[in-house]
Formats: sequence, C-alpha cells, structure tokens
Amino acid sequence: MNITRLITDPIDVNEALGAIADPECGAQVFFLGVVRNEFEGRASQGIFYDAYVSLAEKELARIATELHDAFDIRHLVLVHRIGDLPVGTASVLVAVAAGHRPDAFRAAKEGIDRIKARVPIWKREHWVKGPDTWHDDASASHDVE
Amino acid sequence: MNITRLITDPIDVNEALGAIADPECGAQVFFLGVVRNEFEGRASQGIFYDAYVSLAEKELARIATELHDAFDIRHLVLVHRIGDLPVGTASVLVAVAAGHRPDAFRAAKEGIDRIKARVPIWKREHWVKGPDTWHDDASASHDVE
Amino acid sequence: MEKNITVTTLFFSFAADRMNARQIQVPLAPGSTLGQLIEEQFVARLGPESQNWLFSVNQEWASRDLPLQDGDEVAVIPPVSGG
Amino acid sequence: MEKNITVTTLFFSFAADRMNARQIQVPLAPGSTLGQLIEEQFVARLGPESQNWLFSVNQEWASRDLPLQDGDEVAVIPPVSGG
Repeated sequence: MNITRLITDPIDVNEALGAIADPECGAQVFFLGVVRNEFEGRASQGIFYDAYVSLAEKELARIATELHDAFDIRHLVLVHRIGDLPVGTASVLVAVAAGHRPDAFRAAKEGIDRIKARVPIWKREHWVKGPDTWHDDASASHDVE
Repeated sequence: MNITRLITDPIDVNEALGAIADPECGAQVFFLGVVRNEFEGRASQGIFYDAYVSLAEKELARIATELHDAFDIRHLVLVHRIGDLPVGTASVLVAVAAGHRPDAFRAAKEGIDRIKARVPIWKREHWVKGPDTWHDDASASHDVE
Repeated sequence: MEKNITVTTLFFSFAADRMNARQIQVPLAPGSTLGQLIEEQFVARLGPESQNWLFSVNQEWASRDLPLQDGDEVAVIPPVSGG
Repeated sequence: MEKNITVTTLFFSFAADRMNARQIQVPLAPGSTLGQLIEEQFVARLGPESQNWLFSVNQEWASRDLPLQDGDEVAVIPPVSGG
C-alpha cells in the first residue's frame, strides 16, 4: 500500500505501521522529521508550514513511484504535516517496507531527501525572539536580536 | 536516553518514540525487523529466537556506546525480542534520535548490522513443511521436502 | 492586443509576503506565455532571484515558454524548505 | 592432576542440539584453559567447525588461553543469526 498526502492532524506512526505491514517484508524503516528548538543556533518555538497542497501531493505520489522503480520495496508512506507545529512535533514521515533492509534504508533516505528538495512546502520559523522569517528567504534578516 | 535489552513481550514502537523524543533532535530513524513468511524461497510459519541473554544485553549496550562514539546522535533504542514469533511479528527494533538525518540514518543502519553480526541470538525456522532448522547450521538439511 | 483571457496566479511563502497576496487574477492577451506573465507582472516585486524559481501551471511544473490559456492556475514556487 | 575445580558450560542453538544439553557441569584440573576445555570435552560432539566459534567466560568474550577458575560460566557461541 502507498500513502502519499499532506495532513493537518498529527502524524500517526501506528497508522503507518498498519499500512506497510506485510509478511513478505522483513525490513521496515521509518524516518520522522521533528521540529527542533533551534535553527543555526537561534532559539525557535516552532514552525509554520505553508504548502501548495495540490502540487505537493502530486509530487509526493511521483516520488513514491520513483522509489518503487529505483528500489526493491513493497510499501511506502510519505506524509507531510502542514500548519503551525510547535517544537518537538513530527512534521514529516517516511515509512518503507521491503523484503530486506538495504533497500528499505536506501529508499527511506532517498524519500526524505527528495521530499525536502522538491515538494512545494515552505517553513516559517517562529523565533523565540524577533519576527518570524521564512527559510531560504534571501531578503530576510536572520540576525539574532 | 538509551534502551538496550532483550524482551519477550511484543516490541512497543510507541515506547521507543517516547524514549527518544527530544526537542534538540530533528531526525528520528526506526528500523524494525519482521519475521518473514519465507526464507530463501522456502515457506516459513515463524521463528524461534534463542539467546544468551546476559551476554546479548552486554553486547547491545556495547553497540550503543560504539554508535554514540561514531555518530552525532543523542538517543538510542536497541531491543531484540526472543522466543517464538509468528510471521509478521517484529523481532528487533533500532531507534535513533539525532540533530540531523544523515547521522540518524547511518547509526540506525550500523546498529542493525552490528546486532546481526555480534549479538548472541539464534534463529530456528519453523518451516511450513519439514522439521525446524537453525539458521547457519552447516549440518542441517535445508532441502524442501 | 486585447487582454481577454484571465489566469489565476498563486503565491506562497515569502513570495506571498512580497506580493502581499496569496492569489491574483491577471488579465492577459491570448498567446501570452508563462515567462511573459512572470516577467511583465511579477519580477519587479518578487525580486531578481525569482528568475531562477520554478513555476507550475494547473498543478504541474511548467516551462516559461508555455502559452497560457483562459482559466489557468499559475503558481510561483520559491525555493522549497519542507521536511 | 586432580580435577577439583568445576565450571559450568552453556550451549545454545544447534550447539545445544548437538550436545543434547543446554548446560553441563565439568570438573577440571586447576590451571586448565578455555581452549583445553573445548578441545578435550566438546569438539568431538560439536564438530570440527566449532574450532572457529566464539566463546565467553562469565558473560564476556574470552580467548582460548584464558585459565578457568572454579565456578566460571563458560558459553559456546555458534555463529549468531539474530535480527
């Protein structure tokens, strides 16, 4: 089974465990991205995730197809949460089931790498001090106050 | 927090999620090994895991120390279940939390590799047909009946 | 030429901040390309680095020479930062 | 020499099957090494490949030249297959 979607509710690891359960698969790898309490040394209290939902879900589905083509895997979950997420909250989940572990690890690693590189989702950091700024906004000041 | 132990109860992914939760860690990687319904093409109904529990737990703890030395990680769970496990059941869990994902992936991969190479645990396959055999027993017949 | 087609353009992240809009309806002359829309209507406010951004039309990645149709949904995609 | 020390030897997996035992108490002469114990008492039944196996004494990996003490717990560790 494949699940590829953007969600606003909390990421449910147990749902993913159910989605990829398969007696032919000896290996499951999960990657969870979590909102950190700092970015490049500056204290943060959370992240707002913006997204172009329709294209993002298409791109997640495309990444799933690519991973199935590139690796010997059977099930895949690619879920990204959007909206306002406090520190410590999971923002993204990649879950893979495969016959054996090398492909499960490689596919999970590639999955999160491709999500971060290509899926139209953007982070705005809620700093502990100073105004929010978007990541990768060249015009924003990231100076600590 | 580190958890390194052999257990007979089911592996609890949610307990591991709690054990490695940390607002300084942006990346969590989980590896779950699952009992497969076949081995080298021969149908199986499950595996019995034997272990030298005291040395196995020491070796798990040693692997945890090595992984902390080798990778920039903060929390680690290395749990192996023993006893009679039916097909589809998780037998081993490696869970890692790290600031960033490259070290989380590498440590999880190394963790399961080292567990499989060094921890005194042994598998006896319950074939669908024919008598049980131990893995890696050169004197055992693995012929299908 | 008469501007008798209309496309919707979506903005996200800091592009939305710079435009002070998430969505703008733009009247265009028929045959206008995606590149012309971006260049003529938005680059001044998005900044010169937007020349290197990606764009989509109708929820699909699109090249700048694509002619736009009435009702198209264009999106301006600044560098992504998900995860 | 009088065999007035005793060690416990543990067997696992197919080693236990070959010995038909999980645990054997062995009387030994003082100063006997781990290697002597394995060679003299067990290799015949464990098979020649057991020369290449690992062994532990008191829950720690041990080399064959280790002298055994009264009450030691020796374990015969055939190739592991966890995971």
